[in-house]
Amino acid sequence: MIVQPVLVVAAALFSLGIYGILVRRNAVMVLLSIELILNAVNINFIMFDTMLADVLMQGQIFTIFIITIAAAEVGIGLAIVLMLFRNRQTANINEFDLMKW
Amino acid sequence: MILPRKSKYYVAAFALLGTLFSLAPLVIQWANYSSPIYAFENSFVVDKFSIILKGLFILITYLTFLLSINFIESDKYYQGEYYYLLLSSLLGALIVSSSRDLLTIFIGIELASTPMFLLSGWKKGDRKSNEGAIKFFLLGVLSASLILYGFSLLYGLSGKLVFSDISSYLLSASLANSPVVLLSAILVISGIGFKISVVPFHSWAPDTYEGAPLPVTAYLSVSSKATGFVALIILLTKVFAGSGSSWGIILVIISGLTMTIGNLVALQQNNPVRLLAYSSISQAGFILAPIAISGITGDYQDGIFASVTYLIIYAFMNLGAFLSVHLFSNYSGSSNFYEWGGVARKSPLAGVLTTVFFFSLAGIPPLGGWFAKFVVFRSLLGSANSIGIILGVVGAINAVIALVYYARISKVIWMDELKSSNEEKIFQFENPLKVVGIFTVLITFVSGIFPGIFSYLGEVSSIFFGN
Amino acid sequence: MELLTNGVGLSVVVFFPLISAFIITLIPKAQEQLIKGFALVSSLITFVLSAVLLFQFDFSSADKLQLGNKISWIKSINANYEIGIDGISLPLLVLSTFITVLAIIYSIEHLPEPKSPKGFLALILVLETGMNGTFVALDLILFFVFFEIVLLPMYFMIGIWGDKTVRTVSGFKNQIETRLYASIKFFVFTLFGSAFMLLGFLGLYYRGNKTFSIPELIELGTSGAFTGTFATLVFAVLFLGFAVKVPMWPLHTWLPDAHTAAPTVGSVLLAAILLKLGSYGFVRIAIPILPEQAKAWAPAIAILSAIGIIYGSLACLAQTDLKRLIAFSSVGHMGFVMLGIASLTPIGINAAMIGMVAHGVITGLLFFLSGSMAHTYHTRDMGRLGGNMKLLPKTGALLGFTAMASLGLPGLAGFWGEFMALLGAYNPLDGLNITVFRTSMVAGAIGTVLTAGYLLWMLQRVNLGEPSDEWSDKDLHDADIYELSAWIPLVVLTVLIGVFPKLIFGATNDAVIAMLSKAFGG
Amino acid sequence: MVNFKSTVFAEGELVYTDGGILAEYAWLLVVLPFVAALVITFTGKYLPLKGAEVALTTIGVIFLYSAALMYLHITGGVVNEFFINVGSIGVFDIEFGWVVDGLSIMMYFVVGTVALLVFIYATNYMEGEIRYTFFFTSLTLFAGSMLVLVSSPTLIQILIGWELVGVCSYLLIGHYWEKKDNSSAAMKAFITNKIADVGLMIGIIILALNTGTLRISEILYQSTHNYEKLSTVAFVAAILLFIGAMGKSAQFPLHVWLPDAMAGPTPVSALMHAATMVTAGVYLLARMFPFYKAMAPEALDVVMLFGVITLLAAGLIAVVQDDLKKVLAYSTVSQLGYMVAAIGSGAYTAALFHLWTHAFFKALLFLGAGSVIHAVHSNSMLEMGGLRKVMPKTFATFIIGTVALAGLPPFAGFFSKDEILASFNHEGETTFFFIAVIGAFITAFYMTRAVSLTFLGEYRGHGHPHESHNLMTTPLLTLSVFAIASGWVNIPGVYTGFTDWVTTRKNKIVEYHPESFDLFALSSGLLAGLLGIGLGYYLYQLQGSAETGDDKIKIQPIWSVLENKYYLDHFYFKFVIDPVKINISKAVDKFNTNVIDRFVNGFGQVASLMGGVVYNNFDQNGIDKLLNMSSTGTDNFGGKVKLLQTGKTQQYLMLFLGGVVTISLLILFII
Repeated sequence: MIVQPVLVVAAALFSLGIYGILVRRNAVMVLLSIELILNAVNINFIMFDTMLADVLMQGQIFTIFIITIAAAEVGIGLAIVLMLFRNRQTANINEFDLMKW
Repeated sequence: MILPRKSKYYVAAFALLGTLFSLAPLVIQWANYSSPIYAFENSFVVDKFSIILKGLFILITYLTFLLSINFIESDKYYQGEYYYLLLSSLLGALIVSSSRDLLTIFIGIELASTPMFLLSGWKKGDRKSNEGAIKFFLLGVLSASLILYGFSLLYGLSGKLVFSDISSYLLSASLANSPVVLLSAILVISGIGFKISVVPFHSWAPDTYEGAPLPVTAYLSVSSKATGFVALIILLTKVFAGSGSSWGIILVIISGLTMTIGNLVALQQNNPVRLLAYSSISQAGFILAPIAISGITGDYQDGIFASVTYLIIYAFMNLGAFLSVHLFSNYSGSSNFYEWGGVARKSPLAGVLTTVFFFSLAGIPPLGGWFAKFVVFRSLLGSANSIGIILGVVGAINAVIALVYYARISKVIWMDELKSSNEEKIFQFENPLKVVGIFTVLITFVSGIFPGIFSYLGEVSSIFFGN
Repeated sequence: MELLTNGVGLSVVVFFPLISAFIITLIPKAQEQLIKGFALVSSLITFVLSAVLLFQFDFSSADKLQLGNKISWIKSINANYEIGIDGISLPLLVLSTFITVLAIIYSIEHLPEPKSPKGFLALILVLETGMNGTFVALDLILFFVFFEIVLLPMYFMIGIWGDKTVRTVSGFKNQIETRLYASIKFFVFTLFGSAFMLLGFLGLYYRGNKTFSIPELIELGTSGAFTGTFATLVFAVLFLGFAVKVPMWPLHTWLPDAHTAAPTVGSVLLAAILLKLGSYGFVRIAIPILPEQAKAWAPAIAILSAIGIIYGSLACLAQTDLKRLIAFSSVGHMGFVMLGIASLTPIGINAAMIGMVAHGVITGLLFFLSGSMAHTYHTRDMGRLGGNMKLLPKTGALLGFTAMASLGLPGLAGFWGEFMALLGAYNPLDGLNITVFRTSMVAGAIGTVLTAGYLLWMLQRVNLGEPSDEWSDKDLHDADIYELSAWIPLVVLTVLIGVFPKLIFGATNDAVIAMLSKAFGG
Repeated sequence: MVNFKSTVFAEGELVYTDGGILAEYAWLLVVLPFVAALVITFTGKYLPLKGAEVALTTIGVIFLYSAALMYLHITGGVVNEFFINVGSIGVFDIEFGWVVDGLSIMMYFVVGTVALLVFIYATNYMEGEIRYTFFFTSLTLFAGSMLVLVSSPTLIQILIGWELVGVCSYLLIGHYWEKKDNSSAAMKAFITNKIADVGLMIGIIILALNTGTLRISEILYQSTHNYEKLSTVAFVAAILLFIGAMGKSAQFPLHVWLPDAMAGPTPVSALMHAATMVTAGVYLLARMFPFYKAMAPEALDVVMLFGVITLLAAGLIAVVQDDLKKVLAYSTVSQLGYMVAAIGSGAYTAALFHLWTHAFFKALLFLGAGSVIHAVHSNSMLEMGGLRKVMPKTFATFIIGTVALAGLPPFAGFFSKDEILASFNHEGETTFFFIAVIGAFITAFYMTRAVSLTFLGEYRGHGHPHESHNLMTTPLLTLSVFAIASGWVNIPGVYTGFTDWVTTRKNKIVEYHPESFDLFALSSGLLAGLLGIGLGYYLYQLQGSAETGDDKIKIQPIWSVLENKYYLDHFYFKFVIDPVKINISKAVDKFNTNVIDRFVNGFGQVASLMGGVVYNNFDQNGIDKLLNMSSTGTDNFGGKVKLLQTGKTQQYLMLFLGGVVTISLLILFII
């Protein structure tokens, strides 16, 4: 069974997410790139699960949990972004520097 | 939540009672405790460590509620949700403290932190609050995802989720120091490092603290930090016990940096909340130090003992400090504590409380802080290890530096002249807050004069945990 | 009297002031008289009790630790509530309770601004607990706690009731009120010292099979448990902790500022008792536990003390501020004390003990006088004072007397400390570098001349001569009954100790000899 | 606690009594004055005579007691010493006590007598002066301190008395402290003595540590039985003790304080700075004489040298003084020089004998001078003259004093000075002998000058001076009796009771004592005295008058050198006092504030500065810089730097991940 390529894909997704976090200005996009990371994690879990032929399917269970939590977090995140947007008419995270020192 | 808005204050009363009652089972458990009880395939355990920390979490939450009452009623905030969210965060903390597998602990952490994202942005109209929330949220999620990545690697390596299995597997396969394990350890440390806000994962803390409503900030700086530490302790000693020598060094460096940078930056602050934020960063450095050293020496028991004792004492005095900041900033309406000249004379009680808390944080006997610092130094020097001693010296110097900014506040409120704008204002010190103040100040004194009690808690937790 | 001998008595002496301080905080602000009365009574009770203990104390075995007790305090780190007194700590304990009474008597009518008897007296009593506790503690952690407890009250005394004049401080950009600068400087300096001291204690704890008990550690130390770099480091940090408190040159710079800024009573207590905590620490902890290190460090200490003596006296000659002058004189006098300690001989350390007491009494009185003069004249500038003998005859006469006592006039208390310290320094413990010690002795002897010089010069500028015109129209009040009743006892004590030093030596001698013979094999 | 049976060493052939009750209670001598001083301080103002009566009764008692002791002693030598232990320190017993033997009894008597007369004199002299009561307090205090000193059986008590008399002289010299000069003079006296006391202190320390005791008699015992440990340090100790003596007994070059001390009231000068206090040094040397003799004969030579220098130098200065009291002061210095030199030459008795006679006639002279000054309200002899007629009693007594000082038979000075000269001669110190003779000549000369300037010629002052009150003249008369007769107690070959008095001590005195008159010394001394008087009379009476007398002897530059007292004071101030008081101390203070404090504060500054740096650069926007630095290298990355240089949140994220990366690098590749 092919393991490495999948892991590589996961790693790539992970790095992609990191990249996105660092360069995207729009809060939503940043959020999405974090989702990418989470998905990388998911892929990892599934892959390992199948690779190890885990009878308990722990990896998959874990994945399900992650997906739920990710959903919840996206909800929260969007709520916060919305609130911000309502107050400042922008979702550009780089303009949020009211509090410097 | 179903109650009509006007009768929302029932919620408060209800929440308070609920939290208080939830202490009861703990007491019972403690009373007839024989040996650790495992549940759900060893993924959940009830031992003294968990009992003690659950007690701590519940107490903190209780005090936070007391702090919140007036704040919530002072403005148009959703009460029900507020308490609900705090309580669920508490639930997360409770889960963490007795979780024994990756999934449970992850759920616990998420449950503990996710509500805080919302609470930190609770002051909807306030931009600062929003900003704090978004920063907190983004970093929080990132950290969570890093932790997850680390977990996934662990799982992939061992195919287990329960700590005991993982660690035994790692030991048997002698993978304890393999790059993958170390990498996952790093990811976990960084992820949790965010929650306990140690350098360099601390940057969110000041902003979020400043933005969030004060009770939430207090909760953040005490309870979530404690949760983070608990999670860290569990993971490091249960999973990565074998590779202590490696992460030990890292944590030593981190804690040294954290103490120093936190202190030095705190010297610069004029906003009390930010000051407390940085102070709690440097305190985190102190709490981290014993664990770090225990990683190097392998004497986890001692490390846990010191850290837990510190945590318990720190929790209360820090809450108290936030309380006094809350009081004075409400009173003077200024978030620059240099404006607080002589306010202590308006309310000596508040003044005394403030003094006690801040000097306790500075670690001056007979206030609790000294013993917290003391146990840390004790375990550092006890390591009889040059790194430990160096870290101890760094800590000692930091303790002195810290004094400067802690003393500054009480200097301002006692020694400076009362501002004319504050002359006629009357000082509000609501009863719930009084309760919090008295309670925390009592604990602070007791923990300083009879530290035996607290060190005992720390000790038993360490004994029953470090097996 | 079972209760007195089984440690309860001592504990009461230590904690009664603290309790009374707490009670005072409960008394409403309005009832000033009640507050003052209560404070006075409680301090008196404490003093009387300590006097009773004085009679319970068995002088025939003054080298044994007596009237003490040992109960578990912090089990997990094996720190115990272990107390007791011997000939070394007894005089200092009584002195501290005594001075506190006088301080409170003085404060009854002469509260510094802002007048708030409640806080001030409460702080004094808390301070007393710290001081008494330090002298009875026989457990390093207990000692540390008490040693630190004194910081907070003194910090607030200086900071709140201190001197409000604004001055420029070298190295600071903008001006700062003396009291603020002085208070934080005092605090940070001392904490700096004691933070390291604590590390030293912990070092001893781990090498000395996990005990904090001073007697046990002494046993271990004298049986050579602590050696090598470890011991050197530990002694170094202990030295740091104690030397800051003494203060020894060059760690003394917090002292002049603190004294100048502190309110009268504050500087009295600071000079009379707090400085002694450091030198007491040397005698009680550093030397007996680490005798070999003490031996190794003794020459350095002697040199520093000699420098301190000369330096302090010279600095005095340059002062224009009365209180600052007296503060610097403390540096010189404590130099003699430390010189005596450094000699590590029974003579030297006895000299140090009597020196501590004498300095406490005399300099305390000097600060009382200078403080009340500063209060009367609203200035401490000796250029403007003068003819004090004419304006305030009583105060002036007492000032003259005290100055004479302070310059080590034989027949008064100050003499024994200086002379015996020199005597000890001439023949230090065998194996110590004779040359160093004799040189320091000569330096000390020259110091006595300088001391006489600046004190007489001070008298000439303050007491003698014709008063300047600016005072002619003001109505200046000479010492009132409260002041006199606070001062006269000190005068009497000065004379008594001067003509009959046995009052101190009777207690200390055996203890000191026993301690040294244990440390250095007699 | 009192130790009656103190270890008596089998020395001295004579069998001594222990003095019985009288000796036992001799402590009263010491204690009474202090009690009296207290009484005067607190009750003085309310008494009819403002406290004088208390002082007088006290001193009267002391006089009687000392007289009784004297009688007891003459009838049968008394030697006894009593110790009170006031504390043990290490091996040392710190003991006070009192010694009753020939030497001390002689001193008791001198102090008692002179003090009594001076007190009586002062009651009138000080009448109406400010601080009348305080004056008597400190005078009584002084008497007490002096008795502490002379009654001391231990070195420590000597030191105590030593400094106490110093303080009393400080108080009394500065009696008129409204004038800065007076208080400065007082300070000068105190400091000069203090400097000398350093010597004494160290000397005592050395002796104590090398003999293991502070008891004088035991130290002397050890020295006469040449203990090894003591002999090694003997010379140093001896010199140090002598330095102490130089201070009190105003030996060159530490004599500078004595002339200034004349700022005090005249009775003070008479009692302290002529009769008693200044002889403390001589007393100390005498007390320790066996030690010097047995262990440090070289030191004795040094002592003698300084003594001789002093007697000549001071005498010369006395010639040029215009202030009557200053003349007497320098004469005192010079006479003290005689005594010290005598001790140095090993003539123990001679020195004490001169101390004894000198005490009386010098006190007489001072009191006479005081009476004159009281009358003319000036110290300067240029404003006197011709007082012979108006003040007959004063004149007569003054003349007696002068002759006694000049050393003409049968007056007291003749015998004592002759004995000193004789012992010089016997020791073969020819040079010193002749210097001493010249000294005698100078003494006679300046005294004649003083007399003629004061009493002969015409009155040059203002007002109408008149004879003083009986209370002042009676002491003069009494003293003049002593000035005549006190010499007769020690006439070689006739009656040498004095020798027996002062040599009856616990420790045997080995010294030279002339059995008969040494005619050579006698004649040369006498001749010198006569010549001096003759020359003085010739210059100031026969040749011209008192006014023009000085012109004849104004030989430059010697005259100005003498007028400036050999520039000693200039030297001290220019090179010792001012540098210390002004330059060095200022420098130290500067050092304190500007170096140490600056360092300390600087530390704090640095801390907060670092805080600022960390805060601004690292904590808040350091990441940009960090990226700049890391990125400038590579272009493709540099392009994105622009995108990366963004606001806060992303910096935080960046920092976060940067942290992770660094840690991973650390842990994976370094550790």
